[in-house]
Amino acid sequence: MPRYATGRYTNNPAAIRALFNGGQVHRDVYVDREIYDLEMKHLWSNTWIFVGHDSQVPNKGDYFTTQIGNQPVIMVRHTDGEVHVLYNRCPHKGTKIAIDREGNTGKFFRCPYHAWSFKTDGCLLAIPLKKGYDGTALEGSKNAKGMTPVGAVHVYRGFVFARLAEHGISFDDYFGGSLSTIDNMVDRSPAGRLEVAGPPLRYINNCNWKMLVENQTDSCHPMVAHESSAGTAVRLYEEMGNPEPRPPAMEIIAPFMSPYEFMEGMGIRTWPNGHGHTGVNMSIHSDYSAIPGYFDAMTKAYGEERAKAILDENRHNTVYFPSIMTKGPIQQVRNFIPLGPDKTLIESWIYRLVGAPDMLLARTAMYSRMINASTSMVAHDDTEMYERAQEGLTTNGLEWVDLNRLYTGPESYDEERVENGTTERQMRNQIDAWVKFMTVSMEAPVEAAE
Amino acid sequence: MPRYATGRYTNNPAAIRALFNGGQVHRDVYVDREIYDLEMKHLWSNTWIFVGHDSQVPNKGDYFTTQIGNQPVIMVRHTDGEVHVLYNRCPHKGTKIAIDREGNTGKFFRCPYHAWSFKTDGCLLAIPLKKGYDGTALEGSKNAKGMTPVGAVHVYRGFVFARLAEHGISFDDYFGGSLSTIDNMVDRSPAGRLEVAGPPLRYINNCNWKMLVENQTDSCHPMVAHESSAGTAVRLYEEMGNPEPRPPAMEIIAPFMSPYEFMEGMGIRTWPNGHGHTGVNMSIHSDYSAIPGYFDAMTKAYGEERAKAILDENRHNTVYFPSIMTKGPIQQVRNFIPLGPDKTLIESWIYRLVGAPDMLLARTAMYSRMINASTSMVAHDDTEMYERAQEGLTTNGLEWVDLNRLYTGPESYDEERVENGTTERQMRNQIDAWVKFMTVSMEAPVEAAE
Amino acid sequence: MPRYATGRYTNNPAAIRALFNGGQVHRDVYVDREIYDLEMKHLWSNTWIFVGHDSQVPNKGDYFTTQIGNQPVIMVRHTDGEVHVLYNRCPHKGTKIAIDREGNTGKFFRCPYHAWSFKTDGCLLAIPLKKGYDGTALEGSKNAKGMTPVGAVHVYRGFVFARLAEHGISFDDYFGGSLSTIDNMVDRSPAGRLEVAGPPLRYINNCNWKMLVENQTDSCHPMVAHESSAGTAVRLYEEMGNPEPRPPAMEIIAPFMSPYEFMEGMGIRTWPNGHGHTGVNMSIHSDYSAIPGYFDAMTKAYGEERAKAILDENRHNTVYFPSIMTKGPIQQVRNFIPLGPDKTLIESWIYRLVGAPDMLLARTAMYSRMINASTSMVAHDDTEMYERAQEGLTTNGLEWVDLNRLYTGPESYDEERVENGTTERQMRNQIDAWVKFMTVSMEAPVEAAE
Amino acid sequence: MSVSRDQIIDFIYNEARILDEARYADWIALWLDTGHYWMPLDFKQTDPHLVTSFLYEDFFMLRLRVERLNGARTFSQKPKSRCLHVLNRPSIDEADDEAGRYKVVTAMHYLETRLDDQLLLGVTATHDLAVVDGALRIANKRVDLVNCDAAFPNIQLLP
Amino acid sequence: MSVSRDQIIDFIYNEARILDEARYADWIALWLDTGHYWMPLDFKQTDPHLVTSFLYEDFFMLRLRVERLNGARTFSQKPKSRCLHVLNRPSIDEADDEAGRYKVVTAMHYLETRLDDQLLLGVTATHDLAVVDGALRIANKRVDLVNCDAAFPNIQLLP
Amino acid sequence: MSVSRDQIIDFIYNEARILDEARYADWIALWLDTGHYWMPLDFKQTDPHLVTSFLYEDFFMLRLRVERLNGARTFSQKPKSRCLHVLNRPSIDEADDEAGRYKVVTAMHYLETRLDDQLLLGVTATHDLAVVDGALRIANKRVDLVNCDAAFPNIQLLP
Ligand code: FES
Ligand code: FES
Ligand code: FES
Ligand SMILES: [Fe+3]
Ligand SMILES: [Fe+3]
Ligand SMILES: [Fe+3]
Repeated sequence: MPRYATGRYTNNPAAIRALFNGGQVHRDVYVDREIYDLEMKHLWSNTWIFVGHDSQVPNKGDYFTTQIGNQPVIMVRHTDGEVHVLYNRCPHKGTKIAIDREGNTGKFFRCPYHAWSFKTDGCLLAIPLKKGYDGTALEGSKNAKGMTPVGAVHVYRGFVFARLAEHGISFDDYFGGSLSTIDNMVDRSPAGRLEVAGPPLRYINNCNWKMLVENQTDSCHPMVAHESSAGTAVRLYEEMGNPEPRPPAMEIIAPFMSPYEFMEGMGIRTWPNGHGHTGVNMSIHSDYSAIPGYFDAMTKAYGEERAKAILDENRHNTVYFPSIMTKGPIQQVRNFIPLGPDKTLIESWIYRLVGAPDMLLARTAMYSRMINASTSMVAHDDTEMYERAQEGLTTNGLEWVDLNRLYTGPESYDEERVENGTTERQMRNQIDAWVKFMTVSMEAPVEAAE
Repeated sequence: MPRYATGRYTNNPAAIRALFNGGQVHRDVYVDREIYDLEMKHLWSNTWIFVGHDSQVPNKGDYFTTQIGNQPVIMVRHTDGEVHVLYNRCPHKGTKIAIDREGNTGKFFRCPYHAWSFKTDGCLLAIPLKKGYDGTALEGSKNAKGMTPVGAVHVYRGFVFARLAEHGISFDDYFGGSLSTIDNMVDRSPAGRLEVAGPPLRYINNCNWKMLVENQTDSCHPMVAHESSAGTAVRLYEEMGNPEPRPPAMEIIAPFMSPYEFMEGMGIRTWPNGHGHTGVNMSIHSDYSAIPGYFDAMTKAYGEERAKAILDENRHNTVYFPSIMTKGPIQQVRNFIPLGPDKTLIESWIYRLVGAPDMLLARTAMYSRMINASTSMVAHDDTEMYERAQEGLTTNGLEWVDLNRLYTGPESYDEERVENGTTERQMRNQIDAWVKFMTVSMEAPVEAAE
Repeated sequence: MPRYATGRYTNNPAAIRALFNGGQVHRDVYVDREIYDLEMKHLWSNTWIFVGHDSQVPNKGDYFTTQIGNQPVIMVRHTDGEVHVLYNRCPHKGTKIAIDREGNTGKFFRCPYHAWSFKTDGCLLAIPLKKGYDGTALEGSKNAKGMTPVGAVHVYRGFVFARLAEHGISFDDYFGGSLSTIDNMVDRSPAGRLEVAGPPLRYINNCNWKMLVENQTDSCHPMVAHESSAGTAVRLYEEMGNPEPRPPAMEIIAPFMSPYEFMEGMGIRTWPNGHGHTGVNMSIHSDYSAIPGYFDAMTKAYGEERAKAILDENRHNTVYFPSIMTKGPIQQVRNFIPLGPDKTLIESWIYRLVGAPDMLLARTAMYSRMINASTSMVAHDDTEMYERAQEGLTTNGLEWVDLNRLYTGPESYDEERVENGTTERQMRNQIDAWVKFMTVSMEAPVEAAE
Repeated sequence: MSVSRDQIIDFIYNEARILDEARYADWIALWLDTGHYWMPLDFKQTDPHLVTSFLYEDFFMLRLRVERLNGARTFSQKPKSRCLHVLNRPSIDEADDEAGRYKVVTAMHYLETRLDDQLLLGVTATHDLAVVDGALRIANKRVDLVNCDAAFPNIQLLP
Repeated sequence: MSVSRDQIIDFIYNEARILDEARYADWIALWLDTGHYWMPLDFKQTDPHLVTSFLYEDFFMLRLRVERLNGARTFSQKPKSRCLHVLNRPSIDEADDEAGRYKVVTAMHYLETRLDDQLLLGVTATHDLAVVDGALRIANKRVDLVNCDAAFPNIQLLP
Repeated sequence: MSVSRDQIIDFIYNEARILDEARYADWIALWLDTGHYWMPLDFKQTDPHLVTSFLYEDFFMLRLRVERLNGARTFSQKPKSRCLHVLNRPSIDEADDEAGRYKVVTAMHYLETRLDDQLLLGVTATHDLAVVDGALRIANKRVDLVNCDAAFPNIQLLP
């Protein structure tokens, strides 16, 4: 692919659509610089993106800095108790208001350059020597409003999502039934509440963000790519004569060796707009050992039947396209932050089930470091594949990526579907949504403006 | 902004003009790659850029290598005693003739690759096996002339400036009255001469060069951005019980805490073509302690009245747009060398006042390391702002930078003006000149040629 | 030059041709990003590029990973004993099949991500859960064929070359008489066979690949650029009183100080399509001391007359445009791998003359480390020139590189010619071929397709 | 059951060398099987359980890790990574000769390379050493990254 | 009033550790209030006054510097930088046991990090140590950057 | 004709410092004129002759190298490079006091800079030292790059 933009895709929805033929995707989707820039401008502006969890900002004035796509933003708890998401940019000369990962700013933000100050909802509060602006064009300009809020914010059971675009699809229409995974994760707290536990694991993969997102529901890779870690664990454990109690690694890592039959039976569910999950019927999380006292707490909170129902749900990975993957049995969110066509930052957060025994959080913490860190053997397996693919896709012998597994004809992604756990339907579902939200705003007047 | 050029600005003066509306500047001016490349091609070619000081090359054959915009050049003292500025490029295959920061090349330059040699005015001197070029097209080609000199060179009281473009505004028309600051700086030498003192402090800021240039006359930031250094110094000194003699830091750093009233009264003067200075009536340099023997030396040289007049001038920062900032009371030049839209190299030079006591040079040296180095606390304060702004400007919530302070209506920058010390008029003056010299050559035939 | 593409050259053969006027070359050929990308797409696809030596993959399943231009490929010995060259890219999701520099893959390649497997000629062998693709569009797609082979492969006396483009000039037509150098190098083995000896020296030069290729026949630079190493060696040896036996350095490095007369008499031969060599009549390799037992072995193998003929050939550097330089007397290949317009990876291989005394290999190994390594003094001399030129060419004072030496009028490069050893004809020959293979495919329908 | 100051310092240098030379069996042999290798995520982290970490490896995980490094299908180690430690002089912060327990703190710069990539990490290692049968063993090892809150690419070997 | 070779070496290692652990009050306490911390700009610079430097800090400046690092409005340290020194073995070049003055030269690699940025500097530190009331103190410290003529980004902490 | 452990260690540190200070005449004087400076190309390379290397320099080449570094027309050293070694504590792997031969292994991080460029290399040096006339000399020196198979820019000075 050319390393410079030929303007082949800008304002060209037809060219974008031509990148997906139903079963195969053109490699430009993963490697092209112009496509990446258009993703930032369209896809990541028109969709609902994960920002953080409201327990990261429990008190008024608490803030957290992150980015939505390539846009630096601040998530802050306003004096009215609401969570706001503001562009991290001073309306005077553009200075980032805060770059600490988190902190408390009190009743207002104060720009460190010339001390313009803003309420925690972004509204301009004060300017030193304000009289210097009397009768100037600042008054009435957008800059005078203060720090610009993003297009829309929605907090769902503690999880904060935002849409950069001022107008677009609503939160409920966008996520629809997929929210059931978040429900299940939160319901697993006897108090019906999660709390963030510590900072996220942060790691860099030198690949396109979609390679990570597609991998989340890729049920045909674990027994192959993870043989080095999971397979070796199983062998080692046997060589030791299967001692009890099993080392935790056997509970967390060994299931990655589950056979194809298991993966097929596990099932995959897809929802409209690119969302979906693996582990409909059971998952590699199904056999986790019971934690003393937990079921009692759940029963006390929900009654036995409901408690059972909540805990019987064993979803594996749920993708909230495009930005995160989350789980039910493990209270984790993996946040995919694009840094370039071939560079992605992953932040892996874990949460405490309020009212549940510490051991559940300990297991989540263990899962997270065993599977997600820069130092995780399982992550080494995956990263190796992503980065090899990013380089492999630059070859010109073949220009298409294949997603045909169990694709026997035209599919509608507007309906929720459950299929064989080895289908690549969820990957197709993502690309279908990708095309939709890349093109929906492509000819809107806002374009002309720029 | 797009990371690739959409060709929105190339040969499009109207689009360039649209980036400045009088009170606000579009962020593309600071972050866009195409704009940056056009700056190198137009603005930095059409204007007079600081190259160095002739005391860096006192003897025939002495040379100094630097760059004008993104163009590597050599400043050299020719055998006739004149200072020449040549592109650092061999006409044979392009080899840089010298990359030592400075040296003496004797009577001629010799290319290290195939030994073509050139007089110190660039003229081709000799080629080994010259007969190999008899009857070839080298003869008569521009390459046969030797090392190409830049468009024009002017030495003003020791300071060497150059214009890359062959034709364009003259030195005097370009700088006009602004030269009075250089005059004052040099007049402060009883001998009326400066001498460079040591190598420059060199530091990298990850921001656009204009953020540094604008900051030079930004009188509303010190008491805010430098509170951490200047404010702490004041507090610390008080805690110590204001001991005498004051630590030098109190003379150099503490004044950065001067109140708004002081800044307002200080005044700002602007000259046409983007030049201007702070400290018309007084400045943070006003209260520097007297240096024993200096006034006597000045009086001996100039007579008491004139000496007083020279020393009563206490200008703070003078911007010679676009490339440098200099001072009177402190013999320093801060040279802004653009390395990219978001990367700037700053070289901070200091000079000795020939005939004056060493203590003045010592103070200038102290000022330079306390305020300018990579290791300077005051510089840490500023750099943090520039780099935060560079990142903040990539947000799409607001596309304009505000320069409206004390801008109450259309201004003419063609006249010299003195205003309230807190106005942003000088920043507007710079952007006005920026538009002028970005567009003046935009439709010239030379364009078509490329 | 603009750092972004203005689309000045894409699909514009006239603009490409305008970059060479017979005696001078426009600097865009060396520094422009768009030109570089077009080189990868056209020049490096339409020409025959060095891949490796078949002794690197002696056994079935042996493979070696490298790149052709910017395309990652695998050279592998297939089960039928033939050497194949495949794009290093899995047809499923693009994963590189192998990134070990070399290894043995047995009877088939297996992708590490989902275990698709391929015969060593690239043909798809198996897919786990194959039934998942029944009736899908994978069948019949190019992906179903397996790993894509490059356009064409040719093994000449052990040296493996490939052409990425499916159609184009044949191997014989492309190299023609230039193959005589490879013949001589291989004939120097009594067994008529070479064997690779160890891994290559790998070094990075921050310059365009053509600066290295042009330097290979640049006979006017050694006595100048290498004076620091060769000249110092000669002086040092004299100071020591010319002791015998001579230090090896005197045999290897000292000849770089040979005078212009020697270089002129040495002669240069050019062949069509950009190939050529220095050292027609004699070379800096001529005076290498005889190795005991070698001539006997040669005579036994070839008869005395033929043996003499082979060893009397003392060619210096032969360029097989665009990718390698090789020698006869020294069994070495220098492989130029472009990494960007201003970055080149050089891999320097050495080979054993099968049946010849070890001392010849020892001398080749010595030559290689003394002349080619990142740690070689001689290489330091050259690299300094290339990298200075890369930067010097960005200056706008002169836009053309001069290749006029002994160019007295229109030349035909379609005929083999021998000329004065100091001519730059071979460099012109290369640029002539560059234009030819840059433009030959420029308007082919394949363009439209992309 | 005490050991000399030099023996302790030598032990620390020796462990680093064993890792640099990829002598993993020897390395495992340095450990007590009750030990943990802890690389905290949070600055000055105190709890290895309820806040996650880069590493908190029990003896099984450590064995798994070194086993994996040499596995035939460990694709992320084809080709292999290599590392080189350069240690500041170790400091024996606590010494209980009675109990034969020692706490040693060592700042080091850790270089890990693979193919053309190279990663430099600044780390501080804290070793809990125990004398068992007269020989020093690693009871626990904590490794703090100076920039623990930064984002990292793969770190495949062990500082 | 002399001290042992080991005490001197320990002092140098200890100072580096104090800086790495950001124990600035302790660090200031190591200094004689007449001392200067000098980081020359020029290669082999001899004059700290008439040629400028990266640093030529008197006691007031050093105190100001460490005060500032913890200031509530020190924006360039929100978030904070961290550093890690790895020292070559210090060399005691001059020892005057009479006067209790020692000159110690130490090559080191200095790593400074903030957020996702990391800077590696090669420096040579020259300590003038003085024994005062039986304790070693820093009379003067000179730090030479191996590439003093290079351009640097912010260096906010102290090698 | 034996020497103390400390003398050997001091010798290694001293050689690195001599290189850092570009005292090349002193450095040459450390060598026996029969010695070779070997920097292998291949990982764990055993043969310096039939496989090429980065360096396999006899005494003449070493003298040529240091001569060249100061040459008036050594353009690649105008301006000059500088380097700084930081050594792990050297380990005396073999000591034959009878013969006065010692084998010392030292891991180190080597920084080489020129203008605004900086290169960091991880290397392991193996010194063969010999006692001649009571003084230690370098009989041979081997330097292994941790990433010997990587591609490098110019390395102009000596680790
Ligand atoms: S940039 Fe924020 S107040 Fe000026
Ligand atoms: S490049 Fe300068 S003489 Fe050839
Ligand atoms: S990517 Fe190769 S098998 Fe899936
Ligand atoms: Fe996986
Ligand atoms: Fe400031
Ligand atoms: Fe050469």
